[in-house]
Amino acid sequence: MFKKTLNTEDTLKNSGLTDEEQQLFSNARPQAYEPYPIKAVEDFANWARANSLWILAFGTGCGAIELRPLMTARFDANRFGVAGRPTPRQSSVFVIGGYASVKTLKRIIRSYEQMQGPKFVIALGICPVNGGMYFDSYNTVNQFDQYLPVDLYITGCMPRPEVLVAGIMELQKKIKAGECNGANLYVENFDWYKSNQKKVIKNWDMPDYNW
Amino acid sequence: MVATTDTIDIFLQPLGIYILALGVGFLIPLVYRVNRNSAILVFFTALLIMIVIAGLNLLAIINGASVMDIETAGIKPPFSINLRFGLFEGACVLAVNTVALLGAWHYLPRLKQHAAALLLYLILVMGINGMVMTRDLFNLFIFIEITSIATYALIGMERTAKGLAAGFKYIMATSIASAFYLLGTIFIYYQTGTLNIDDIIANQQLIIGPIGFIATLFILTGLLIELKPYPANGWGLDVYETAPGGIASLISVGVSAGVFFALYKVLPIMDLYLTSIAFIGGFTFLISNFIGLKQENTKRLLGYSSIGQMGLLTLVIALLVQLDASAHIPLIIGGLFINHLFAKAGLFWLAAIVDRKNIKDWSSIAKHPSLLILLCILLTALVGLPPFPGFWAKWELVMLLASEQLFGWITLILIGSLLEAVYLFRWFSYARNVESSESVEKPAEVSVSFLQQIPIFITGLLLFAIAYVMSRFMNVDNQLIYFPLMAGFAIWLIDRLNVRVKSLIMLLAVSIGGYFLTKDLEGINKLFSYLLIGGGILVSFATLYRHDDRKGFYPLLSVLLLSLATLLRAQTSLEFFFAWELMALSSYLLVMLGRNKQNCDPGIRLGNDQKNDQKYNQINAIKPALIYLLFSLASAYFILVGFAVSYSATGNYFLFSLGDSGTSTTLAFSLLAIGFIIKIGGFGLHIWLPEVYAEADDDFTAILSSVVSKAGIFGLIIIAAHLGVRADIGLNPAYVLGWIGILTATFGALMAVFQEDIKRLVAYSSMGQLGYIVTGVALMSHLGWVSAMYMTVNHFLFKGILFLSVAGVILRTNERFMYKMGGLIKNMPVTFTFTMIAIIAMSGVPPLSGYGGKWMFFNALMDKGWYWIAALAFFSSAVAFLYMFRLLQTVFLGQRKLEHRKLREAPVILLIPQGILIAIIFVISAYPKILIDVISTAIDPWISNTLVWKGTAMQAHYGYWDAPLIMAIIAGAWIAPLILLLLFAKTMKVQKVEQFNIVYAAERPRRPEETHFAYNFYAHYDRAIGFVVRPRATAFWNAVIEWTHSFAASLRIFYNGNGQTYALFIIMYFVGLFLVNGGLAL
Amino acid sequence: MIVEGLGGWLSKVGNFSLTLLIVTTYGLLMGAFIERIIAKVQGRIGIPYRQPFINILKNFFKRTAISHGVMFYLGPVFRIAGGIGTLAFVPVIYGDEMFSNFSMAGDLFLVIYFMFFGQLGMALGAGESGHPYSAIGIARGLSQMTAYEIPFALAVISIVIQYDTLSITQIVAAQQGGWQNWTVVTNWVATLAAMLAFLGMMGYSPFDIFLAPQEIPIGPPTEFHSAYLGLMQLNRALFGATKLVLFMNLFFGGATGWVELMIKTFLIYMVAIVIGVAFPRFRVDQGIRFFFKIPTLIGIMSIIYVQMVLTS
Amino acid sequence: MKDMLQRLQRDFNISDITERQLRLTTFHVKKQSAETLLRELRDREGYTHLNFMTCIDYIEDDIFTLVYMLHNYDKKNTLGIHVNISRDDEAMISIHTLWAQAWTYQRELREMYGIRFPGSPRVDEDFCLEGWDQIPPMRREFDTKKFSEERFGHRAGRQSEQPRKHMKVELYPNRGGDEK
Repeated sequence: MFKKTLNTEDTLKNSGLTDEEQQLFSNARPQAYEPYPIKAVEDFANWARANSLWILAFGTGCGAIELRPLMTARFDANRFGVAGRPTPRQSSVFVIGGYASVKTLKRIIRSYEQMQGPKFVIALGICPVNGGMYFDSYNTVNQFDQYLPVDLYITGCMPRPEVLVAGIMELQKKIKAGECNGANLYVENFDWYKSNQKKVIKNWDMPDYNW
Repeated sequence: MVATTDTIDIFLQPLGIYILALGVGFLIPLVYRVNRNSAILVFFTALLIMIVIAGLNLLAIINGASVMDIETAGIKPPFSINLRFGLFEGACVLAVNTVALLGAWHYLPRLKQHAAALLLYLILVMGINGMVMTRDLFNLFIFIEITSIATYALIGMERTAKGLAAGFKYIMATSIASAFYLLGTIFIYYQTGTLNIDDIIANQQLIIGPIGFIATLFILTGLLIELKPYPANGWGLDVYETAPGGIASLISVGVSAGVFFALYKVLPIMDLYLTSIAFIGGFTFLISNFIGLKQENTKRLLGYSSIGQMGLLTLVIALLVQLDASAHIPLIIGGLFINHLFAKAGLFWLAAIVDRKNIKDWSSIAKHPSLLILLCILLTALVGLPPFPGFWAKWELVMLLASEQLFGWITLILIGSLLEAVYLFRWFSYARNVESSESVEKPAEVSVSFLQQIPIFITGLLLFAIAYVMSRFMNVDNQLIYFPLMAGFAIWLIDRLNVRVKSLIMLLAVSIGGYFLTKDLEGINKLFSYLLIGGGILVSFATLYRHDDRKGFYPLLSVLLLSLATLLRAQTSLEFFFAWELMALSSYLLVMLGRNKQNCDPGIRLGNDQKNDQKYNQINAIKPALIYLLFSLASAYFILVGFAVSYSATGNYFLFSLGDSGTSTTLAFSLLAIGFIIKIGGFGLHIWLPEVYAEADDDFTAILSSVVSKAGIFGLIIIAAHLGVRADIGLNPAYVLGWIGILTATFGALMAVFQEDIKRLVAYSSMGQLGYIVTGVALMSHLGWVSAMYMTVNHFLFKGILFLSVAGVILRTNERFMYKMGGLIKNMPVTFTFTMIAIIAMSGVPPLSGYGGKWMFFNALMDKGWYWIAALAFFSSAVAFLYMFRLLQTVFLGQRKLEHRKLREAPVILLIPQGILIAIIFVISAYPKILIDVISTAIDPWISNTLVWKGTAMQAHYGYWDAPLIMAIIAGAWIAPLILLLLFAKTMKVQKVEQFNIVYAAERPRRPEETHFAYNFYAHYDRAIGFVVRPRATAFWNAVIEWTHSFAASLRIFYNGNGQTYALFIIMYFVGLFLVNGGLAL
Repeated sequence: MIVEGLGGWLSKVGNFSLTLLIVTTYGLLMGAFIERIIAKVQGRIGIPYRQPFINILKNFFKRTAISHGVMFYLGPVFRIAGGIGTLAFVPVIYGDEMFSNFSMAGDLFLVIYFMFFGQLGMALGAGESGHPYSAIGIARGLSQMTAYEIPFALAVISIVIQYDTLSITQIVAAQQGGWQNWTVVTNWVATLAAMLAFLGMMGYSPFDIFLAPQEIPIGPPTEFHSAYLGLMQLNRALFGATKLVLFMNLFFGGATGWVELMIKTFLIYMVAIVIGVAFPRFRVDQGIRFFFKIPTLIGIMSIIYVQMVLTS
Repeated sequence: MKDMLQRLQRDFNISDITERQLRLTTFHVKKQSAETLLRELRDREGYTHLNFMTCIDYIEDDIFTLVYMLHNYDKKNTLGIHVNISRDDEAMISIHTLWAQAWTYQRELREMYGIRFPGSPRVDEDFCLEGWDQIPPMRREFDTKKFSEERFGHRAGRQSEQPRKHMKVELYPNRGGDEK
């Protein structure tokens, strides 16, 4: 699936930036992390991660409206350790709320890269899968997983919060099983992802990896 | 042979002066025709011989010869005219003749063009000599006329329309005055039948009734008019303005001296008018100095100063005669007179050779060090700063007046002196003002030959010499008080050496000198000697970081530091005051050496117009320096009066007897406290402080704040010790002092919060922190004083570090506005660390040294029951966090500017003193007992020790404090989580990122300037409570200045330049005097 | 001798570690409990009790992190050192040598001043991250702190006058012997002023603008994550609980056992919570002005009250 | 209203006056007199509020029709001013001098239709699309489907149904999608 289309030098070029700006951004490549050497520790860690899912409060599309009821009395995702977090540095789950326009995609990438691993992506709705009703739009991406690794899809247009809750529980299961390693996948196929991203984002004026 | 000696002896009698003047005078036109140069030679020889005659005779009198009465025409008085040559006459004649000689030298280029000019000059000098020496009323009239005519003729030599008009007004006015005088003489003669002054004095009971009244009034008016009293003096000012410098100086000092002496002679028959004379003198002194404020014409300004000084002399002589204190005449009148004579003459000559009409154009001498130094010396002398004669005279005068309880006059004299200092030093400020390159009208450089400066230089030397002689009479430790000046002079001699060499020599000299000066001190003085001298040298070491030449900096710095040492050593209030004034003067000059990037109007408007400053980037130390001097002088005058009050009660100058002031204690304490609080920058009187700290050189600001400000604290503790504890004054002044202190702390902190300029921020912070110390001193308890001293030491430590690190930051970034910096921690980690530690020490957060001070302070406040002050102290120390964080955040943290990415760490020379101070902070923090024991020992003689130690813990009535244990616990609490974090960091991949790698709401930062939150950092705080810190004090003082200037302007309405009006004023002046003295009742 | 002394200190450190553990755990549990109560009010179930622990664990189990520099790294360390130190200087259980911690090192004044330690260090750490929101949050937080410091200082002065001591242990001792001896009864004016200051101190609504979760993403800690955040969360529980213990000691008679401590601190905490859920947020200048008005007035009255009524 | 329209007809030669709804009237005006007309309406007639401005692409007639929607608060009615501009010379006078907020609309129209508004502030900056490198997407000659497939790709396995037909099948599987 992943074809290397960019060079794999150790440093990024940050070529979208001017010379002056290049010294203001880090140009280090992201690195993959190994599981803890002790299996029990890794399992325990995964259990903790699964039970403390902090969702980045970034409504990226129409599906963002489905995230709000999660915290209400009816759905109460707090029960599962889900909480909203306004800064990507502290979040562990990124819910792509439906369609992702090119302009938003740029911000999604930036925010995703600023999250600290392990981090998980839930793609909500049909649009991230194949464009959905926006399949022929001039500014909506059709296959979201070309640009960021997705750990879980919740399809539908629009999936109701119940489905979202079910999806979150599904994600927890996957995390506990140690199957969610999207962050590493992204790092390992970094060049492929980058070339895809740059193919659609034409004014790339941010660093190649947003630390 | 014997006959020759006799002849010489006879010739060298005072009468020789006249013979010489007349003889040579009429010889000169002859010689002039033959050879011009010989005429000049003859002229100078004559003047020189006059000096020799006066000098030899004066020496004889000082050595015990009797007063010489010279009879003329071989008949005894009263039937013939006689002259007297006593001590006063001799001194006066010698001084006048010296000035005349120097003036002739100065004025030679013009004088030598006419034989008549040489002749007139000699006649004029002779006339003055005559006025001084004659004892005959009518003869006196003749000499006055001779002088007037000669003066008029000399003025007329300048053939300008204005000059001629002025000359005409002069002759008109003096004629009217002479007419008055002559009428008076006639009436006196009518009543007493004699013209001899001694006879008249002996028979003054004959001068009675309306005729006697009118007679004396006429004589008085005639003489007073010649002294140019306000408002009948417009003609005199015109003369000063238009007459050439050589002549103006002679009129100002010579003629006035003669007339003044004449007045002195006839004073014994003026008993009736003494009060009037005093008022006239005082009024003239005050008003002239007021008007001087508005003056920009150099010579007219000097004229006002002259008239003012003569007014002061008139006032003082009348008071002295009234008080029957003629024993003080030599020191007070002599001192004031000589001071005025030489300084004013020198200034007139300087004004003449520089030849800049408007004082604003004097910046053309800014590059002439010799002229600047001369100007500075003469102005300093004229204002009465040490070591010049005026200083001693002023001291004596104030002490005398205080002991007679004449505080009204003291106030008048000091206000007048302050006003005079304002316009004189404003002039100096203009002269010091280096023009910027953009300035449109750049005044041409003056070219002055060395020869031209010699007369002025000689007057300067004479002033020093006379001052030294005077100080011999003042019962002070000469070697002690002159030591700083000597050292400064010595350093000045090597000022041309390499900056490194001379600075090291200076440091060495000050160390040795300071050591010997302070080695046998004890108690509080010893403690302060560590701070002021040791600390001063340590902080001064940092001045080495600059590579530029810094002419004048090191001599002045050595004077400053050593005057601090003499301040500590002072045994008497006079020595203390001398050292205090010397300190003020040297620090003023040092401030003035500060940055001068652009010229600005050094008018004395106050205030930090930050918006404007930013806009024009005006950085200029001249205006703040002037304000600094004024506040220093005001502070010194308060201290002077305070000492005087104490002296009036105790009768001696010793500091240790301050406590015996009895009922005057409260007044003395209050006055002295106000004086010191001005120096510390207390609430309401602080406005000078931020500007001075901001504009002085960065390294000198460190010295100012960490060292020099402690002198004020020292003074406060000294007076609190002597006056507060021993005399057990009531609680009230101390309580007020406590409030002033805490308000200073609160408002200093609040003001600091809203500053954009880093130096202003630190300056306000310094002021605020000193506020706690003032309150600590005001507590008058052992714990209070220990806390005050502890905080003093701490203030020295953290302010030294802060100002030096700020100096480093400014050096590297070349910026002062904090929002233009940011992120410097990456470039200057050491400076950041030092600053951070200093700030923690300042804030009072445990475990560093600030906590101890705050803890003791709070406990002492609670002990005393000053709860409201304690609450405010809490609040202000919380507010302090705001500006402390702002300093660190906006300068060192946040976003670094692109142009700052390549900056280097501050120079090592700046870091070394900071490092030493940091080490001391840590030692004191971990084990404060070593410091507190020293402090406690110093304080114990004054207040009984109340400290309780339990192991390492200190116990107070309320609380307890175990510094080493706290240090250990906090270290443990800090290290444990650090280890935890390091352990977990091992399990992560930690990436070091750059400054723009921040969460920015999914966008990216564009420019560091936009991303750095720094400008108007506490806008919300300003919105909430900013209204309490609107610069009210500044507005108030500006209003005072504005009002004073308008008042001064309104006083000038009498001077319309019209001769008729002036004549009318003179007549009306007489009528006024007549009415005021009860003429109608007769 | 030395060994004996060392042993004494070691046991003290051990005792303190135990206190630290209990207080931190209690603080975390109480946080969860409060969350659950709020959830119940809103008709939800709310987080499980273990949730705060899991959150902290998760943060420590993060595998990547970034660092903006040394000060950024040290910020959380300063923060939690402030929490631990503050607890160390507060005696937790009255009459129990084991849980009086290191209160012999300093008095109430030390505790109040040491509270700033963590804030200052944290502020510097956040500052180095270079994020403008951090600086804004800190500027707001510090300003608000100066404001609530006034009524708090007045209240503290009032009770110091009342009990004639700065020692927390003695202040607690003076309140023993029944609820009628508690400061809240004997000096209710000071308690009122202090509890108003307490609202600001706890950072709940209406005084939570410096955290402002939406506008300036959670304020100062915007850039902190993984283990840094873990430390800060630990501190939040620990420091919050310590503040509660301090208030309990000063105004509510202290505690002679852990159960009493938990009940009292919980009730004190509920004051902030109830007011927090009931009132909307103040803007920062409004908050500052609020503290300068009525709470300050009450504080002033408390001193007058002590002087006029209690000590006359 | 009628008077006003008549006057406008006389002064500005407006045409196609249509009363679309009770309080909505539209008419056409020539491109060169449009700005003067708008100014007249704003200053004299009380149409002080610019509701919006937009554009319709009549590719068949080779014109763009710009629509300015103005509202009068006193009369509570709305005017739609239609201005036809040629697709060959797709430029229009900027009206940001009349309504400051118009620059936003004009920037959008510039991006989406490529209509030029000389002098309008920031008109050439990106508005919604960042780094757009094709012909303006709202022009009807732009084939979005083709563009989308080229740039965003097409996920294999996607199949599009006609909704009505598909739902019939879904709802009534037994009857083969027949409602009856």
